[in-house]
Amino acid sequence: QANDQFVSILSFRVGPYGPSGVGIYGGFIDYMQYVNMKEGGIGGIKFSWEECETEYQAAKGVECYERLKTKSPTKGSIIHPVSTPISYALLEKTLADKVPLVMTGYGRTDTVDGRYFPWAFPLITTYPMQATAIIKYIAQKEKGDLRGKKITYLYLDSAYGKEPITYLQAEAKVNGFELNTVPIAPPGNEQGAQWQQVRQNKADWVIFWGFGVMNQTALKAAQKVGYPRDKMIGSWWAGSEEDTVPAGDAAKGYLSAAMNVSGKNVPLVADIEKVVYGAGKGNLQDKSKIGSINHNRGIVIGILTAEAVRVGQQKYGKKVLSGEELRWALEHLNLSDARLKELGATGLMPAVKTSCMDHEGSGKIKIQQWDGTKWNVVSDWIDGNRQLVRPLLEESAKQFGKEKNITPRDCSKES
Amino acid sequence: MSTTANERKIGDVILDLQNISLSFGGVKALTDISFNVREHEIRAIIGPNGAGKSSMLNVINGVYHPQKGKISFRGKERRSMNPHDAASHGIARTFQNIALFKGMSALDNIMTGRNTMMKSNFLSHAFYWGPAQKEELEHRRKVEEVIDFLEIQHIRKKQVGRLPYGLQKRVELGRALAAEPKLLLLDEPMAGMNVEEKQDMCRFILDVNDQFGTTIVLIEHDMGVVMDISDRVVVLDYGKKIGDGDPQEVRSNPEVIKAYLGTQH
Amino acid sequence: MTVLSAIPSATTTATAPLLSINNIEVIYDHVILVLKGVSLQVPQGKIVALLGANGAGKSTTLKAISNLLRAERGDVTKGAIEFRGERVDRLTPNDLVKKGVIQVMEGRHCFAHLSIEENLLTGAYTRHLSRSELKSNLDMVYTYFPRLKERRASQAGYTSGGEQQMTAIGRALMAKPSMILLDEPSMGLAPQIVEEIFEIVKDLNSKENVSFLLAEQNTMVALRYADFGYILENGRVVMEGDASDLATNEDVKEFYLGVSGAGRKSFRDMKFYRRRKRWLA
Amino acid sequence: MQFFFEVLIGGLLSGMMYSLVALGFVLIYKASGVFNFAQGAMVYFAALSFVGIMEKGAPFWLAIILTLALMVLFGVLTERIVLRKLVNQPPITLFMATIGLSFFIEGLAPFLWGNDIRELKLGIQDEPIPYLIDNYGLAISKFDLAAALICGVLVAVLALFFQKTKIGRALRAVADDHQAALSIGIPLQHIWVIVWAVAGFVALVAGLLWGARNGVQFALVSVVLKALPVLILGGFTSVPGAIVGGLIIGASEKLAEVYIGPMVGGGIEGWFPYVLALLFLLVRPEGLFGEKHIDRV
Amino acid sequence: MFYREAGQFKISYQADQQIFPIRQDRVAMAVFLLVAFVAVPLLASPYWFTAILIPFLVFALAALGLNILTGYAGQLSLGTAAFMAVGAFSAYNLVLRLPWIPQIVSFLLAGVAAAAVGIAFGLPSLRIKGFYLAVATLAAQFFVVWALQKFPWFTNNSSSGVISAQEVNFFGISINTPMRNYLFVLCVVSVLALLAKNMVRSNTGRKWMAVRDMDVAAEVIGIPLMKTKLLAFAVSSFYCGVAGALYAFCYIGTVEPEAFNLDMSFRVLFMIIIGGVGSILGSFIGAAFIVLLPTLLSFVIPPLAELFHMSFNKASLTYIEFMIFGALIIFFLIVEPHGLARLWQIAKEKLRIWPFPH
Ligand SMILES: Nc1ncnc2c1ncn2[C@@H]1O[C@H](COP(=O)(O)OP(=O)(O)OP(=O)(O)O)[C@@H](O)[C@H]1O
Ligand SMILES: Nc1ncnc2c1ncn2[C@@H]1O[C@H](COP(=O)(O)OP(=O)(O)OP(=O)(O)O)[C@@H](O)[C@H]1O
Ligand SMILES: [Mg+2]
Ligand SMILES: [Mg+2]
Repeated sequence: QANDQFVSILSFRVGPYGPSGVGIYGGFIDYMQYVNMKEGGIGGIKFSWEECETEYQAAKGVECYERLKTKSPTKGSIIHPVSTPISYALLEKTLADKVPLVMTGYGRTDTVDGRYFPWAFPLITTYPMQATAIIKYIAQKEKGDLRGKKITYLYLDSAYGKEPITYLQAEAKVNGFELNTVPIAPPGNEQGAQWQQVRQNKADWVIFWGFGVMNQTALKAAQKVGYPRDKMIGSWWAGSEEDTVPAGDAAKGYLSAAMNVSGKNVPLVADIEKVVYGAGKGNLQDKSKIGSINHNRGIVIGILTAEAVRVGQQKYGKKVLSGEELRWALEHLNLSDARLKELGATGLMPAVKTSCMDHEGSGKIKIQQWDGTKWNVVSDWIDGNRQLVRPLLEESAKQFGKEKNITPRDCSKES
Repeated sequence: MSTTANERKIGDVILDLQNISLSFGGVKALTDISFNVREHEIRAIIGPNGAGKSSMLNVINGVYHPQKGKISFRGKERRSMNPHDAASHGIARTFQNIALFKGMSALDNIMTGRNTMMKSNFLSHAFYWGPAQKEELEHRRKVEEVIDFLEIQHIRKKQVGRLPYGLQKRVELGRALAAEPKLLLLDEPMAGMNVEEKQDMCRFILDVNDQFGTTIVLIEHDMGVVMDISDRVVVLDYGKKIGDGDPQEVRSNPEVIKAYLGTQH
Repeated sequence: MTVLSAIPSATTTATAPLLSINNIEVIYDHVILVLKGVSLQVPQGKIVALLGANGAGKSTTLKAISNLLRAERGDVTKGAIEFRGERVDRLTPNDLVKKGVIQVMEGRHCFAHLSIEENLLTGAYTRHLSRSELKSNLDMVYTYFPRLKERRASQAGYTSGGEQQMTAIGRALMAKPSMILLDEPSMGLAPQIVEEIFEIVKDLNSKENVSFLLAEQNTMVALRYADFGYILENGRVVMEGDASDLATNEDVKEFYLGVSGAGRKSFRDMKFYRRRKRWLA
Repeated sequence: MQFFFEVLIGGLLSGMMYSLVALGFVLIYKASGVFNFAQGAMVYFAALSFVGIMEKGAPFWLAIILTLALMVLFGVLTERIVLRKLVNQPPITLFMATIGLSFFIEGLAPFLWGNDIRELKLGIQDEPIPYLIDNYGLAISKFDLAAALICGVLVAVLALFFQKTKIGRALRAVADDHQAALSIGIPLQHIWVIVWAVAGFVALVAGLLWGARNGVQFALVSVVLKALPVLILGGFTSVPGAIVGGLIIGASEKLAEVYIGPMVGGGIEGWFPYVLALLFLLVRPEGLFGEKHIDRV
Repeated sequence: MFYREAGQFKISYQADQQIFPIRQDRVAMAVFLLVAFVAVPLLASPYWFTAILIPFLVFALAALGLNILTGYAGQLSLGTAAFMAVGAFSAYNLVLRLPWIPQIVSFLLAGVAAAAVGIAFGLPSLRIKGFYLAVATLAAQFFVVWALQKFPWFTNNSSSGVISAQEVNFFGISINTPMRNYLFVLCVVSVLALLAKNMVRSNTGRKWMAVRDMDVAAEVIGIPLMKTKLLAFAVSSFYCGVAGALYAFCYIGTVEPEAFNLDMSFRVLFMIIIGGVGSILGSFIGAAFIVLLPTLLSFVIPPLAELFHMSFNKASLTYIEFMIFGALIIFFLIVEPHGLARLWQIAKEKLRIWPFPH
């Protein structure tokens, strides 16, 4: 153990969100397993890990974090809560413990500003970038002209759902489309009224920020009022097989954003199936989930983690890396397309290049469409509207700094 | 004749009920009933089951509000009482089907009897400050007197819900006495007691009556008791008053015999 | 303990007792010992009175027989209870009712939200009766308690104490039991009704040959109607014998009938608190 | 205006779906005076078992039968292991016991059948009825109508059962006073088994319909939140109350969401039903049809 | 034999009115406090502080609050989490906007704010009883959380609607280590627990219990129902409010309104029922049971499974933990329907008469 790179895994495999958790953590663990088996770890340092069930709840997350923290001198190396509440709860604790906190497509978004949040990394992309990217996609479909169009933003009435509104409204101003926002009370297992509203104000497009049971319900409800699914674009938390399969035919044609694509045609995924599952060391019980959106997302998380270790080792030598060292590495990631090709992950995820100023590193998404059996990519990588998003985020980061009287780092001095 | 002995201390009217009528939906519980209670006297209400006796008490201390009639207690005339006033003006009572606070100890139950006299507020209780504590202890002392008086020391700390029926009745009486009432309403205080216990109970009632000069209104089905200890008796039947007067008159009133007493024994 | 006459079981050696309890011990909540070895018999077709002060354990004894004890977290830890010669201590209350043993609980226990009539009807639950039979049974009860007939439609919760007591008794009669455990039937009833109740008891006893075990505080009346009597003092039987003998026993007269040598004393003239001298048992 | 009706009808229909869940509560409350916290878990368990059995290759009807058997078994065990031991205990205690029960089921169900979200096809298609959409522009789905119908029938049957049979009367007696019920020989054991079995059946129906609507998954547990206000408004003890309550809640919550929602930023469906129910209670403390609470001295 | 009050005669009512009339209890309590305040800080690890002890204490306080309302005053409430939320967010805003107030004071004020809300939602209790009353508090539950989300002022316009609590500062000492957090929470909880005990053993408490056991009778002996019930709501919500503040400031650190959802309300309710309705001690035992048992199970079950060579995957193990948890709840209820605290009492009874069976 002592000479392993130990990773704490705060996983949620039970409860309402469990089904997606199974895939995500399956992928994450599969990839670490893969690295260990394929090349005997990184620089001779193997990954080791332990799981702790959080049920997606902040309190349990804290308990797990504290529990696993003591298991290794690295205090768990890099934490991926994959749960907004938990990531918030851990924001300060990880800071205090000097453990990097990585949030791929969830959690606190203004952490992209590394000056105020040295230890937090919302890698790949964030909700505002996603939302604006979706607008871009719609614009493409509408021949670049959104003027007079009606877009309804249908969202889970919670922190997660509310965040994009500001940015969408800004977009609406710029592009001159009409934005209706319709909240859905959690848990969202009842959406009759909302969809009747959608139908009522004849929306050209629906941007759908759902989570959990809300997703199947929405698809069914859309069908109930006969709203065309191919005019409905979900967020990446509403865009996995777990969301569409249970909805049956109702999901046909439904669009969603994706920070990673599905399928086994990505060489890496195929190889993982061959190597890891071939050796019976796979983490998924239901092999049909291999290459699913969530599984692949887990693999992406794995790639990010492993890559951080590699970068770190290049600087600090082949040893078990401490939190500080990993933090530095995460700030100097460079998963260029070339690098992704080496990893066999071409097209699986966008290229990621982080820096002190930019803890996000990409901000790109693809749009995919459900054909009743699988997700098909229907767009190239679309970049979010950085000019619009970035200032707002920095503003909010600044405010946080004031509340906590943090003096921002001067990134020009960072090496 | 012991009643004459009592005549002396009996004062003037303290409670006066005029033409009380009470009905529940169809049921006429009380129809046009008038009678009064004099200071210091022991006033019995008797009558067959369902005659309206308990309802009468409920009217006196404001649990029920009669549709018609007036109640004047210690000079003040009202359309109807309300329980809180009744209590604060010194009317205490016991209930037919025991209404103790089952979850609490006998001691606490009796202590609640004095709540109207306790002034300190919850904050001082929280800190258990001098005054609050002193108050607690004072009242505890008074309550202990009641406990000794009723001879229930041994069950002081017992949860009343588990006490045998008879003792519960006694605790309930204690709760009423603790309030140091002017007027004490007793609804079948001796139900479910054997003779010996009834004798004790009578003793308590009589002592309360002449030691503290408490006026007592008593509902009881045991004629022996009623005839022996009460000064005047009202007889109700089907919500109507069919007799009123001292035990002898009532006992010899044919209507009463027909409606209630049945064969003498 | 003082035995005044041959104990009932002896007198009825011919017919084995209908119900017999052999020194049972009852504990509540695993700690509170209430019955310390009580034994008694109810011969077939007899009326047995169970006398004793508050807290003596009368109700507990009855509940032990009808197995309602467990519902109060009480338990029979020693001894045996036999009905018609077979152990019944492990049966469910409803089995016992089916066997013909029913208890009228102390303190009425009517179903507050059911009307008086519905209360009575539930009494017949264990019997499978046709409408007409039910009707006739109801009428039987109503003839016993005319007052109930008047109030038949009103919710039991809103009826007077006595009315509820009658309902409770009537409800039990509806089950047509062969043995009734009556706990303080006279409580809260007007004198005539008390007489009536006991007349009914006598009636059922002689006509339908129903046996009774009644816990009663109104000793005077109880002993007048009972064949045998047991006297309970905090959890022990301290005296037993033919009712007539008990009625004439000096102690009983003094403590339970309130009559001492000089005939009945007025309640007013008890100048001192009388302390019962305890039977040692 | 036409939109108003659409919302109204939509609301009434979802209201029926709520009633369906509420019904399960009413049954058990009537029979033992206890609020069955496990009802939601039972709905989840029933639906999940059903699809689980289907996946094992059983045909639809067989699956129904087997699941039903399972629910009955569950009822029996509950009575044996839990209720029997808690006769005559304060309601709050029984309530807690049902909580323990729901924890158990929430573990058991996925332990047996896995935690994946399943699709459940009842073969009633869930699209706007063309006729209505064409002629009146009303988007109303066949599925909802069917669900409402089923629910209506169920309620009618149960209501009769409670009013007419002697078991019905016995149940009300039990709810009033366990000990007295025992004393006159009402067999609590059997009665509770029956009731829990029936409640299990209702849970199954609810589970199937809700499952077909939202997919069979853990979140089914939370349909309870929709049922609670219905229950309270209709009265814990009234079967018809469940329906009426459901209709009122369903319709008003939808209308409120559409017409009041926008003014206060929407998402009021979460609390509105409760506030509404509360207002009703202030007028009728036992809900519309609930039995009056008797406290008399 | 050893646990006897034999020979301990009370010569004054004062002595008899103490919290722990029996000497052995007093000693035990003293030892217990000593351990809590001295031994634990010396021995426990950060994990114990952050993951076990602090949550236990925070929830114990909340349970205490609910127990005052439900256990003593007999008003069933499912809005606990809402009142905690009010406490948490009031504390946050007080500290944020009125920094000059000593933080401990802001916490108490937060409690007061919660009390105010409590009273508002307590008003229906004058008409509504039992499970029906639960709806009033449920309305509070959903409405408060919704309002906190809807009006950005509460969260100081944070785009995500999540607040991150300021560092606690106790008269100059900054509470920034787990151990300090623990001690701080422990102090608050012990003091409030003592106050609660005093209230319930004095006239206030008796009034509450009277209303609980039979409100008609209570009214007849002159207890003002309205005042008594509302007071119960106020005090209870105050405790919950403070608990909420501690939850945000000393436990999780950053909270969103959603964190105070219905589940939490129920959890607290479980605590008091399992621990003992109407018992201060029960609140603590219950909190321990509900907070610690799942954690404990998650420690012991996997190794056990190993032991018996049962290869369950992670999820299944968690499910097994669920089942065992549920089963245990039922088990303890059957053993003692009135909660673990009652069980403890009976144990003492037995101890008293030991070695005799009864
Ligand atoms: N709250 C109520 N609602 C409806 N009817 C009531 C109510 N209270 C009393 N009654 C009816 O009024 C009549 C008188 O009741 P009450 O309790 O006064 O009789 P009582 O004289 O006390 O009889 P008992 O000697 O049996 O106690 C009864 O018929 C009873 O049914
Ligand atoms: N549920 C219980 N838990 C604990 N103790 C109990 C319980 N029920 C009764 N007891 C105790 O058992 C003893 C006998 O009670 P029981 O009711 O049998 O007396 P009783 O002879 O019926 O008195 P009464 O004539 O007043 O009804 C009493 O001391 C009482 O405190
Ligand atoms: Mg009466
Ligand atoms: Mg008794």
